Amino acid sequence: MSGSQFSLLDGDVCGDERHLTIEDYSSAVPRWCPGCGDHSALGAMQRLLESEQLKREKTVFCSGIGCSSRFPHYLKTYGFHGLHGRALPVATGIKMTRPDLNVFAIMGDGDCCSIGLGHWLHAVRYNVDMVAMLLDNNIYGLTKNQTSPTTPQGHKSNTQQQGSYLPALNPLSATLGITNCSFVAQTSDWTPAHLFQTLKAAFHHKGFSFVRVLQRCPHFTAGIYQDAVRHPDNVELLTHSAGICEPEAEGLYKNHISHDPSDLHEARRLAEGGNGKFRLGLFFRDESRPRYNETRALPKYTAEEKIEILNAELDRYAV
Amino acid sequence: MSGSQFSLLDGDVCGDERHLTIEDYSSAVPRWCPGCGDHSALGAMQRLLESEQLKREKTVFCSGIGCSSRFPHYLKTYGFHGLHGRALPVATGIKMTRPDLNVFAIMGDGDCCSIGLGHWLHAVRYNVDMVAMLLDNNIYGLTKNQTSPTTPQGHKSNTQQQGSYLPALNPLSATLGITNCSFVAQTSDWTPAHLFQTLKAAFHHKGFSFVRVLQRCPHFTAGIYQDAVRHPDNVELLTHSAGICEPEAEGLYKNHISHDPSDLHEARRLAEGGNGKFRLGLFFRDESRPRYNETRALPKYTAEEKIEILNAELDRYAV
Amino acid sequence: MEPEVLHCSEHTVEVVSDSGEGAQKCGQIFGSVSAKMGNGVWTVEIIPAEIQPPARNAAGASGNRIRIGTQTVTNWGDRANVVVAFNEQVLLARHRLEALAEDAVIFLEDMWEKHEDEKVRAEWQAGLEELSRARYRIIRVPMEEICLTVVDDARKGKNMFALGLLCAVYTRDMAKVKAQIVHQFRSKSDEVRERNIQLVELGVRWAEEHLPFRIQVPPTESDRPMVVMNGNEAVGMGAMAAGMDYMAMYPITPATSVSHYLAEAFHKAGGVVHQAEDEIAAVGCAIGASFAGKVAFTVTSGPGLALKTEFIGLATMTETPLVVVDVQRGGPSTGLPTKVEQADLLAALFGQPGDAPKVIIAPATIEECFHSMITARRIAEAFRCVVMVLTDANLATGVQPFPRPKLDPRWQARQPDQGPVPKDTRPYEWDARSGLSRRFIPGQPEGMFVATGLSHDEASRVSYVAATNALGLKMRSRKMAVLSETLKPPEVRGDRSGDLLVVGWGSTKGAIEEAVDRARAKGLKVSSTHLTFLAPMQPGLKEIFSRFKKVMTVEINHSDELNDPFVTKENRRLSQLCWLLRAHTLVDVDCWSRCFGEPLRPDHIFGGIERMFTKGGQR
Amino acid sequence: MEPEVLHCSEHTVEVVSDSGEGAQKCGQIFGSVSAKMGNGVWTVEIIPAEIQPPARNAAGASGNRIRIGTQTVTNWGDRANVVVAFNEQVLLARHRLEALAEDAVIFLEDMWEKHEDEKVRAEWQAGLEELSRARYRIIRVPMEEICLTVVDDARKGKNMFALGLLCAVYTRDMAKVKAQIVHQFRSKSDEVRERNIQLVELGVRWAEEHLPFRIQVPPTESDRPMVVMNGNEAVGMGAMAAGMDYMAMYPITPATSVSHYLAEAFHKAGGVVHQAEDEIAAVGCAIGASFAGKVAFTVTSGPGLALKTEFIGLATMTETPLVVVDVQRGGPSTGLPTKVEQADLLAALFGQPGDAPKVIIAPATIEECFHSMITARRIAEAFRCVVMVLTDANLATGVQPFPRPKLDPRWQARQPDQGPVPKDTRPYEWDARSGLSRRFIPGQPEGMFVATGLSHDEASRVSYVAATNALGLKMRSRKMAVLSETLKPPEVRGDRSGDLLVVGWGSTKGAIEEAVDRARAKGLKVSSTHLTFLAPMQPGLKEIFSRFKKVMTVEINHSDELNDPFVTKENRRLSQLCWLLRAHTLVDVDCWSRCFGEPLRPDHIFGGIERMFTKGGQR
Ligand SMILES: Cc1ncc(C[n+]2csc(CCOP(=O)(O)OP(=O)(O)O)c2C)c(N)n1
Ligand SMILES: Cc1ncc(C[n+]2csc(CCOP(=O)(O)OP(=O)(O)O)c2C)c(N)n1
Ligand code: SF4
Ligand code: SF4
Ligand SMILES: [Mg+2]
Ligand SMILES: [Mg+2]
Repeated sequence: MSGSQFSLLDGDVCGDERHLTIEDYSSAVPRWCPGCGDHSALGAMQRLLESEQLKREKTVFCSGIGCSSRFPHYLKTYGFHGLHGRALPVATGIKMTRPDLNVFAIMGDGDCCSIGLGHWLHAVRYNVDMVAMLLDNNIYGLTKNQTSPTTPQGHKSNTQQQGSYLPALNPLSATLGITNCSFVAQTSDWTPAHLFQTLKAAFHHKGFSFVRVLQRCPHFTAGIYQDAVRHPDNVELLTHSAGICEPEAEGLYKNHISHDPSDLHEARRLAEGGNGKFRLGLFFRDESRPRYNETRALPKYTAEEKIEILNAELDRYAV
Repeated sequence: MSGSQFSLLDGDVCGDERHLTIEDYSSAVPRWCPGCGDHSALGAMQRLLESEQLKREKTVFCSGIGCSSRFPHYLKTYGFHGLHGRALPVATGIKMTRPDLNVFAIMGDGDCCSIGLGHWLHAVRYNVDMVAMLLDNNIYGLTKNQTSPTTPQGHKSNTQQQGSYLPALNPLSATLGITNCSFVAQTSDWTPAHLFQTLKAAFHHKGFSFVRVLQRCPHFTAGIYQDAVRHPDNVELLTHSAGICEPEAEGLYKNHISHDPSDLHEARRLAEGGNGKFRLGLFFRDESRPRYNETRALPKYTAEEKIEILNAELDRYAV
Repeated sequence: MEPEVLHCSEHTVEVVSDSGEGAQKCGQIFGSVSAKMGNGVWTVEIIPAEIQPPARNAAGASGNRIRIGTQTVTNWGDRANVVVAFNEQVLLARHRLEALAEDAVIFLEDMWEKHEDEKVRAEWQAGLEELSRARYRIIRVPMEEICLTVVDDARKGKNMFALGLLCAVYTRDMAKVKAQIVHQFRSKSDEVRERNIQLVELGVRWAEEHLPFRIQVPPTESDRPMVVMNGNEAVGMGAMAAGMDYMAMYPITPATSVSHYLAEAFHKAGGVVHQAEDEIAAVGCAIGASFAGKVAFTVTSGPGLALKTEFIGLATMTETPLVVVDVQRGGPSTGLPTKVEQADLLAALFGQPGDAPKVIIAPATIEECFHSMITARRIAEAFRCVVMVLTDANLATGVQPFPRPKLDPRWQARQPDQGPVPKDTRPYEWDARSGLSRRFIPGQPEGMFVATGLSHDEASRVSYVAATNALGLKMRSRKMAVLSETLKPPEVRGDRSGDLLVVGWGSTKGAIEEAVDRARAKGLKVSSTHLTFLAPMQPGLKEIFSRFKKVMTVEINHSDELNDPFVTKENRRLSQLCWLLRAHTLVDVDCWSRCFGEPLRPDHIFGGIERMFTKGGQR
Repeated sequence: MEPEVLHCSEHTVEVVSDSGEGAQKCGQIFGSVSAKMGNGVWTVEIIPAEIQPPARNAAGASGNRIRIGTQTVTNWGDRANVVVAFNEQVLLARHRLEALAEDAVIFLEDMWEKHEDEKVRAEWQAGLEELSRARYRIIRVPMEEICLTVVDDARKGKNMFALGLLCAVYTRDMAKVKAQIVHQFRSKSDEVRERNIQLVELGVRWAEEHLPFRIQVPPTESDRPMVVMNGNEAVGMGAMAAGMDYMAMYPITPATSVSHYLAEAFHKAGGVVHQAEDEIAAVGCAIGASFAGKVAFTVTSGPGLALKTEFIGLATMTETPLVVVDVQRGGPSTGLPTKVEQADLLAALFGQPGDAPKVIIAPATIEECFHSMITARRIAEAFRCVVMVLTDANLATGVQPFPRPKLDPRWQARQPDQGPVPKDTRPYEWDARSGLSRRFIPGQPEGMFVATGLSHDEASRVSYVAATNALGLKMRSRKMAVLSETLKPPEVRGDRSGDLLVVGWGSTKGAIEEAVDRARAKGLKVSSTHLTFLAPMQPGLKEIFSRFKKVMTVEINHSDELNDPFVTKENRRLSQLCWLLRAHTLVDVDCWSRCFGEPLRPDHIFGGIERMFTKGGQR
């Protein structure tokens, strides 16, 4: 997503002129548990804002409801902390009418994959230019420990006390199943450099960029990603010149899979996993997909021009 | 879906004993336009009921709102003609509590793929034992000609008068992207024998069987399937001993693709299409997937037994 | 012999056919031509239940009622005086609904009498038998036969023949008729247009040759420019006149045609109709667009309104301007999708869990549909609140001429402010008296804030502090008090005091006023008043009510009847406005309501008024 | 020296800590033990705003208020008499909320005074300064220091120490305390249980060595068996007692714990908690299950209720029995998720577009939470309708003992009828007087029909016929009249006539009655009444109201204040029950409401009552 070339609206002369630091992008002190992966995601996002020097007043973070959805409150940009599951419609309305804004949507796994599933997959289809980040801790955090669609089968929660009944939904496969999908990546909170690079690639992608972040929740799902955190062997990194290149992760994780992100079928195969390993990297990217916001951009008329057009319209109904 | 092995509830002694004919399964005269593909789907469904001799009182058809959702009214079974987009939650509630019933859900493409997308893909995941039929005419019929997610790009409608902005959603790919998906098939209204065989396979599948029917709507999307109807060359038939075998279609359509329905990756590749051809047949089947309704079946206690259990429960809270 | 000429100040015409035979087009053109000639006109669609109901079926009656008058016509009237029916079954449907005047003149296609299908012949026989019990003047017309001289499929031609027939009966200006045909069929071929004109001429000729009478409803001369359209078009046009250019919706009858209209009009005037994946997304997108600087709107009907409930609460809580148009249809649930009802008032007002104050406006005419959008936009923006505009299926599809609005640039929303926010102002810096606050718009430097549906303070920080929560509730509520201070009491039509005051809202205005006029003509001391603002209420109601011995509302929604089993004065469930007015004024307001899936007729309302007098009402 | 013994008939205790320090567990055990000793008890959770708020933060105060008495305790009281606080910041939070009695005894951890962090020391200093302006009796307790003699991390031990301290002060039965600890930590290791008991003993010892006083709140002897639980558990248990075994839900605070409880209990008793993908699916599944023969239920709170709006209308229209429990929280929108409010009444009643009559019950106590589920199931099934049960966050998390219900097999739903439907009966064969009809259940031979949300006739055929639509509306409405005939007028507490009648609903009952008792003790002529049925209304209200000079409601929801700017008697927005009662009785009912995200306190209500007298009220 690169919003700078649009400038629909005038008057932004007195925005951020000086170089902005991470602090300039920071707002309230985050209220997540110690060790929560959301801290890391926030850090990477602040680095992105700083490295891209995004104008704070031209940037909007939308979210739903959940621990993760507190995200916008910790950034000194515009934000819309809306309804559980409904970050994306709001973000879509913003971007459709204000292509000059940088739009981000932050969601939890209950938020995005359970109640918000319809909006999520439709947003993938609309391919409106924004970054959508799924903070996936495999559980309902804010409401205290209920099963989410991404909860591993057998994992016990307050609502499924005998263990989750179904295998976890794979958000990557689901996204890749949607026609007009244009950007799908996976990263983790414990690889902050890779997380940052992934967000950067997502931001520069023109279209709807879906980034799933494997996010640790020490409070309720401690241990779920432990295998990957402790044993780099359990991670496979997708690497490719057209993918996400991040030396730190490439050094740490020895299992590399060279994957051309333009190959949808292979992306689907890789997304499926199957060997119990966690795969990080860019699964799919296609900038040639139509972007709904562009095909539908608003022309700009003055009030007087509008009245002229409307009078012509009224003529059609004149008696 | 084969419900006969369950018999949760007593008292069904005086159900249908004699052989039932198509007429026995028919109710009101359908009110669809002449030439509407829904007629053919209804005919195939009646044939299924007849050939399986399903007890009418043990069979429930659920639907949403749309031309297609009038379906239950034309069958002499129980039915629930509910809300637009919400056939599946109702069907799920029925099957979870009454595994002895044969449950069918009938949906239109707006119904299933637009407003109902969330329920649809969650239902795929739950894998509750029922048959879900999507009557896909690529348009909103009942509300008179608005774009649906499956409307081909460029096709004009009342709401997208310059032509649909986005490529059509592929319901097969979307379904196949969902973890725990267990049965995906495609057939058409103009191949009634194949349609019947597909419904039959779907009915006998244990789990959530998703059947997409390419359905003609002469009123609003006349011509959309014309290439396939007129030129059998434009159709490719998936054939396999484990798939849907239907000699009539196999005779008519010369393009056969042998496809093992247990191969998910290949199923996804085939679902994608890409050469402008319509593919009919069984894309995927896996009966080994967990079925939510079974893991969650209700035990049966008498009122007295319940009271005993509840008294023990109250003891825990006794002062 | 010169035909006899009947002079009337108003007349009601119906054209009814099987669905697909084009009676609606015939009625529309007849109505438009009449409007263009200077007649008052009110058109109501007669809509069948199914897309394609079976032929010759009462439930499938499709067509139009057109009421024309010398003066302005404000409602669809009582019973039709002249009917053109393409078969006896659709005619029976109207007959059974008591839609036809005792002495109605009926032009009836008679090909069915000698139809090859015995069943059809029998139906015709039985039908005419049933009709013969009334005192209609039935004139048989061999429409099929005549049309077949010009077209192959008479089902595609009868409507134009019927149009010709009616135009001859009412001596319409044939040049205008032809011009209108050319306009209506502008996307069709020349050949089609010519054939249609030919068919019209056949109709005219048949009338000239066979009919010993003509009906004169003289138009009023006027040089005030007029426009003629239906309510959904007026809503769309009003939105454009208000400068609104983002509408997010999901199709639902009878609201959808607003989006059909705007999809076309926005293409010229600049704007987007976003057909979202569902109603929830639609209102969510509209809220996003409003947050980003627009005053966006969404258009829906009952079931869709239900789905928007949660987001409307969020717009209220975040004080994001939003206009929601609800084109009311029959309920509850899926109900009667194509039919009129006024039963969403309480849901609009009270639908949100928690206290969610909002503004509700109900236009009474098609002209008001236009203007209400301008008012709605302005209030939504100035008060940072949700404005609901309640129209209904009657307004949506009804067609009526009204004075052409003089478009004013000040009606238009301004481009969102992108200048920096003054130092140290906060995004909910509520004026302590009025609760009003300045709106911050993304792009404004120094304005960065996070809108939230959680309880929040003036800086939009989430706050669980008791006093902050109470303050937010108070400030959002206060805005309604402020708005109410700017409203005027409703006007009373008729004497300012009397025995009975009839109170209405929405599309029933014309019918109520006609009924009240009739009652007054009969010497009853009745007046009426009509409410435009339902929330906040217009001032002065209690005072107005106090001048009348009785007050009753007339509404198209359900109310229990007092003499029904189990129903008592205490447990009786009342009509929706009635209920509100009782709480608001403590006056023992009664109600008369009918929920028949059709607009109210003046004569029925008149009956309700009379009953109030004869039985001493239901107090 | 023997400690001084203070004798009290009731006393209120608070334990507050940072979130995660276990004050709630301490309070719960103290409450349970007190209940088991025969004291009246009412427990309310003090819930922080975030899952993990920062340490030593006023907004993070977490804990419990426990009010115990010799007699039954019906509400959380006014101000706390005794407080145990783990740091001065959480104590300040309570102080600033005016939650503490003027002469409260406060046990305060004092490790902060000498904390290594200078900032902490400064905060402590400033905090104690602020507190010193009040007249509390602050007793410093080196909790950390003492606990560290037993545990490594005192944050995990202080709560048990505090429990010991309190148990000593109130001379609780130590055998019961130990038994309760064993029960509470049954899933933990022996070691944990023993260590906790050790910590409790340390607390007891410290009290014995340092405190010159004891507080006696003597229990009442009773051999009536009692149970003690919170309202969400009571709802779950009531549902099981009613034979309901299918609950579909989506997590939402403060309703979720019903599902946590039932997920465990159904595992033993047979039943399913289905966590659906969203609230819409949840209610849809419940309706499906009910259609298939159950009386299923769903449990939610404000935002979830909003999402269920459309489906609730469908259940009404198809006459599918359904029980919806709404655990009210602060609104509008996401509002105050963990806090109490009573502002969903009008949304519950009027949320659906179209006329959707339904039944609304509001339990006032935890015991009523249990029994209301039995009533709800029975009504939903007998009347084929939706029954809404409105509880709230106060009931949900409050703990109170009540007489152990004697379970009755007749409370249980029967297995659905699977015998054939009698010949020629129809699925909506409405009794013409009562609107009641026989329910057909899939599996019943000859009963095949298609339920539909469209207007339908007695055979459930879709019908757009005017009279059919009107009949359906009438019959669905009639059922409410029938039900209302079976209801009894509410009881008046206090004199049957007087100067003021206070009307309440839901969880405020105990607090209102205590306030009214106080007012009567001061000579004011006040009585109170409490409504259980909000729709249909209980009979006799108008008559009861007529015996009092003034009537006012007391509610936890927003109402405008008359002396606020712009607010007039005419435009004032009133509390929700107040509004209903005015329309229902035409009596000029006034309201006193507070929306502070906490239960009402008797002293505040008393203030509201007094004001009504001194200012002549706001009539
Ligand atoms: C309509 C609605 N339903 C339910 C809720 C309650 N709720 C808040 S957050 C949440 C889920 C949180 O889980 P997730 O989305 O995974 O985010 P996390 O807290 O794990 O970051 C739920 C169910 C709500 N606020 N609104
Ligand atoms: C909540 C809600 N939104 C919208 C509608 C209006 N509506 C009825 S059917 C329909 C779509 C019909 O299209 P589809 O699902 O494809 O079915 P078809 O008529 O083509 O068979 C819509 C939008 C409704 N009834 N309820
Ligand atoms: S509960 Fe989990 S997701 Fe929420 S803040 Fe704590 S660690 Fe993070
Ligand atoms: S409009 Fe289309 S889908 Fe609907 S009945 Fe007619 S042909 Fe069938
Ligand atoms: Mg989560
Ligand atoms: Mg369709």
